[in-house]
Amino acid sequence: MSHPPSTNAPATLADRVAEATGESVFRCYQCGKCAAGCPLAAEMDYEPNQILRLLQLNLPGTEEEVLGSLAIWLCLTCETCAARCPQEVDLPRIMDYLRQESLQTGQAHPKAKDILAFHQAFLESIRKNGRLHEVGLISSYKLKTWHLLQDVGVAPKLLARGKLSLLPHGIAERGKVARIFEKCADTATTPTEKGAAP
Amino acid sequence: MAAFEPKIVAFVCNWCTYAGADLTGTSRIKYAPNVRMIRLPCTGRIDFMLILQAFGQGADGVIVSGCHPGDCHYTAGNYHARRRWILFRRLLDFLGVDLRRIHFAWVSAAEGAKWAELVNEVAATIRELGPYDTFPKRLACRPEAVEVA
Amino acid sequence: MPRIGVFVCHCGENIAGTVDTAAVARAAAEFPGVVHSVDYKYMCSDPGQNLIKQAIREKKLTGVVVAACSPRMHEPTFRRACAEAGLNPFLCEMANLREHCSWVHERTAATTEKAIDLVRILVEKVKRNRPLYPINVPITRTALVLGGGIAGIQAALDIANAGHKVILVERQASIGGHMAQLSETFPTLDCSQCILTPRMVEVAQHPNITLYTYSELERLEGFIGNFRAVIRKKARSIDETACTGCGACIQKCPTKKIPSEFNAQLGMRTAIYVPFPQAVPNKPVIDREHCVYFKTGRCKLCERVCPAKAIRYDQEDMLIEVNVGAVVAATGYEVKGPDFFPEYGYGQYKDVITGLQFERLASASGPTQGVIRRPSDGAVPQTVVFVACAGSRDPAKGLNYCSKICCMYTAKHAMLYRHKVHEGRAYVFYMDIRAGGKMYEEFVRRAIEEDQVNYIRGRVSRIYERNGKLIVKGVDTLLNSRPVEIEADLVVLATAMVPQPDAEQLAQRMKVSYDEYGFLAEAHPKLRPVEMNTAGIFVAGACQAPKDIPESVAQASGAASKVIALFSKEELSREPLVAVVNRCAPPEYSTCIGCFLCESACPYQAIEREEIRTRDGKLIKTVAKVNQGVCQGCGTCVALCRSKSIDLQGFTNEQVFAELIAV
Amino acid sequence: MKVGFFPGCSLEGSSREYNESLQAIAPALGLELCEVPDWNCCGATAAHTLNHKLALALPARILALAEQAGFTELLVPCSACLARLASTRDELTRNEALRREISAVIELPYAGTTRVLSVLDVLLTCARDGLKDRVRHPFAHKVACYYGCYLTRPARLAPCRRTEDPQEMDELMRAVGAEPIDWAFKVECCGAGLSVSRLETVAELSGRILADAAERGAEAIVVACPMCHTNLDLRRDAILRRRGTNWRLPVLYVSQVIGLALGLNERTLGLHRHHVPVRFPAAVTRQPMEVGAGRSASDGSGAAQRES
Repeated sequence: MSHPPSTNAPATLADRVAEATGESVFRCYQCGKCAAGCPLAAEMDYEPNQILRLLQLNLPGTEEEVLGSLAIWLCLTCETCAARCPQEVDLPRIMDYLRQESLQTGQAHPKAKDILAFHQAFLESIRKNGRLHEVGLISSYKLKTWHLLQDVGVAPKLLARGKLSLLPHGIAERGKVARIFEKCADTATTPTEKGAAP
Repeated sequence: MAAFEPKIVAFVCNWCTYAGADLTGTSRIKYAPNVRMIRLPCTGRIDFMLILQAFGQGADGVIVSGCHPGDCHYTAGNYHARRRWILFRRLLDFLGVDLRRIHFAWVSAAEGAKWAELVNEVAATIRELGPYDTFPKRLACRPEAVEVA
Repeated sequence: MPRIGVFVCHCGENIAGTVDTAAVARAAAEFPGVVHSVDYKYMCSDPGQNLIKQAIREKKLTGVVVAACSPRMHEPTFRRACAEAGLNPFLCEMANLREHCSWVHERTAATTEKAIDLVRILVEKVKRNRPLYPINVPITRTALVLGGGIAGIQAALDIANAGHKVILVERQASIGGHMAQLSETFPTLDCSQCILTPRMVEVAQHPNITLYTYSELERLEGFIGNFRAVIRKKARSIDETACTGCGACIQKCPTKKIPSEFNAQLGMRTAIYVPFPQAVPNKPVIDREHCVYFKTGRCKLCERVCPAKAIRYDQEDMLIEVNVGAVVAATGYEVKGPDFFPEYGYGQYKDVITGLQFERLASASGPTQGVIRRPSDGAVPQTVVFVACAGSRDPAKGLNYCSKICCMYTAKHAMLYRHKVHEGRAYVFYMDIRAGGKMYEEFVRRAIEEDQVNYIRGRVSRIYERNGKLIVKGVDTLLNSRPVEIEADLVVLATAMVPQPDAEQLAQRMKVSYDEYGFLAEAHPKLRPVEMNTAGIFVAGACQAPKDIPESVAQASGAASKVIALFSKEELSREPLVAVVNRCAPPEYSTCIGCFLCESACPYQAIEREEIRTRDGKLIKTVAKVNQGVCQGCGTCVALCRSKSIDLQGFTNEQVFAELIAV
Repeated sequence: MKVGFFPGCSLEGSSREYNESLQAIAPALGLELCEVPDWNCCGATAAHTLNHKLALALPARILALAEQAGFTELLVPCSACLARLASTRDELTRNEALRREISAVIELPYAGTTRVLSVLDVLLTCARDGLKDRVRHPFAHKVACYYGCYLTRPARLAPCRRTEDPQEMDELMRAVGAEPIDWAFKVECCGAGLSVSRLETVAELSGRILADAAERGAEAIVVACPMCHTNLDLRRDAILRRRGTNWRLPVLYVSQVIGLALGLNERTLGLHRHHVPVRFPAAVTRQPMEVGAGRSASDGSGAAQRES
């Protein structure tokens, strides 16, 4: 889907990023310092500076490349890039936005499903209990991803050391937290089946 | 002649717009003859009382044009003019002056064609607005005030 | 009563082809105050000019309007003609009937109407013109040059060679500046000291140059042609006339472990020292902060060994007052230190050094005699990483600009390293290679192609130390941002060029403008690159913006030629189109209310404060006064003045209002 | 000193020893920790990743509750929670319309008066207030102070000043007699939120941190973040498997180290809850401890570390 050149062309992904975050991708001059410091760069399909480059380039297909990339899901929001960027681009914030749009438009990378499933299980747990219930989280995550055997070693270790509660620590007004979820509800927390579902 | 032809006063700086208008001439680019130019060293010299006076003398429109930002012959005169204008236009608005009749522009010494376009555009706009009969005359000083002894 | 003459020019067919010039002359004759009005084929020709001169004499004209071409074309011509006929030239104005009328409109009644209007406007103006006289300012034909680096040296020599006196002030104990610290210079690789030191000696020996080293500008007052400067000559603790520069004191000084400024902290010096062997003057100075005697009251070894008895512990700073006609600021630059870079270790790694430090390592006169040895253990590094743009082009660190010389000196450093350590590996991390300059691009290509310097495009994210190696983390953005990690023995940061730390204070002392970084601001970025906004003050070298040696030298010669042109006359004469603050009879003296809005708006610092006092000295009021030597006539102050007390000669309120009334 | 306290979910669960040790040392330091009533989860990376509004609303509720309880300062020991709370406060302070919108979502008034403090802020105040004099058993070990991401970044909001080489925890460690080492991975990311979903990634990132600390002779790693602790301690087996090594250096919370120095017993400080046994070759074990505070033999065996 390329935009035909016209006087009022629809907002590009770079425009939408700027609108949502106040960050201009055009500040990036491609020095690569973000990629050089990024702990996950080696595992990314597009290094952080390349994500920005794709946004700058804006040719047919580049938006899909960005929103369908694995890189945006691997970003840990560790803020190293932002701390060192000479041009003061708040890349973690841009990544936040890209993840949201990727999810809303059902373009999330297939390999992001585990990460997504974990986040969704996490939020579900909070919605129900107000606070995180780790046992609930892990079991719900495992059901979502079918990674039933992963991490089996850890839970007993935690249990043995009195670190896992089998019952959730609910809060008194958990109804209030659930209401917050309702009010903030949008498509982001319930992604379309297309991309993220297993 | 029934058609209304507006009278436009242009305050221009000597170094950019006056020279730009000279270039319009040497390039033989034609434009509307409605404009009367007042040459000043710099737009920074423009006291906004002068604009009121122009209207008081029957001008239907005013152009203020100087160097582009950063190009001022005197470094920052155009910047001062612009800053004063921002403050002044609210006052003018309050006083009931029709702000559509005042045009700010940047015309450099190399922009002969731009000067012609500017004058034509402003002339067309003012022609549409009609004569400026409603200017509050009390805002300008009386001609006798500057009569030569 | 005004007696105005109007002279309408046909300019061949140029004006007369479109405008009915005869009708214009006839209409003008009817204007009040006009006593003479004619039209003629070519007003600028000799017969045309004679028409004007004749009319001035015969009709006793008090003002002239020439309705012809643009005043930008012939105003000087007609004003000269008027002057020759005895009329003050500033009583002559031009109406622009050609560029602004005949050439841009069709031949219609409206065009002739406009021409008549234009003449009327100028007639009304000229009726209010006053005779003006050129402003003459005497000139003290001595120049003050601030800074004894290559720019200051060049400016001083050029001015002195033109026969004018020069006072050269240098803050350090020797002239030479940063250029004296450099090893070889790009792109020719000739030895920096070899080409510089003869110039330094020439300065010292020049009969027209008075050199004050270990001195700084304390105060600057006055205006173009007439500055008064106060120079603080810091106590050297040496009688310079007695000292022979034998160096016995330096040999014996017990304090030997002071990091040498000249060697960029990589070597040591004594407390009594000359910065480097070829110093000019070759006379030592006592660093009182480190001297044992000044710290404890005991030692005086240098005094005992001095054969010339030249040591003066009780010497005090001296204030020297000089009168100068022009100032050249050539105060130079500094480089950021490694401690400016958190991600490169905050300066805690000894083997992360600046480009300037590398110059000292590579210099035959440096602490390692030109052998590249790393500071931590003195080993010859087998892998060296050069990091370009360290701090430059880095808004996050507050330095948005390009330091301009780093691309070239980094290529030079890598090249020198490869020449000296044949088996060594040199890497350069860069973002862009900016090699605009004669033989510059070729030089960089040589580093890459012949000397096999490995250029990697990407900015270094982090440097840390592990097992005696410096781990340099970057990426190659030309290879899909592939991570590149290099274990280096030495890292050289091409750190940003910044103004001297006290550049802003100096600028304030001279009342000149500076930019957000502290670089001095030239009067016009294109057309007046060596002048400053304050008339009579010029700028040269890297104190204005990062630049390399040839550019600094060219700018210094440019500044010198401006000074020489200024000094070519005994008096400075300039057009009187300047602002004036009105004066009136007591008890008002002036309508100026002393708000000094004009002072802050004036781009040239031409507004002064004048105290009006009674005969017995009682202060009546303080009013603004325009220094006519400094004012450039922009009129910004006039527009700002609340009490309408300041006016611009040639464009007075009265004149402009009159023009408007004639519209 | 009375200070508001937001423990956060981890301190109730997998990192409860962090909470236990903080509660244990608080009286000795003259701190009174007043828990925010009915607090909820801050939403952590999950909310942040999936829903920006939710990521503001959840921390805002906590801040609003703290405000309601009258706390001017709120101690947030988990640095991940700290980052969420601090950035929420920052964003809502700078955007009035958003503040009103979020206030409506959480159905609580929120003015932004409560400041959030990290554990380092609070403990350093105590340390500068004479903690040294109360040290009974100087923690005489080489420690690698590990700050991770959120104590130093983003610099505008973070409690530590020198972004690339923070010193606050080092200073605290020196105050209790420890010798902080100079190392290179103080502020590198451990993998944080990917702990469950991408274990191998975490093992790699945390492994590099562990390797540098071990190679430079650290006897322990000190942390102030439950996530860092989880990745370096609980995930130790995965790390060692990946790197094929056998590093045993324990990972302690900063509060546990202070507790030990103050002479508190190991069980009170929750040391027994660690996966990697807290054992040192000499000094600490020789010091007088309460009976039963020592670690069981099976806990401390190398075999335990290689389990699973």
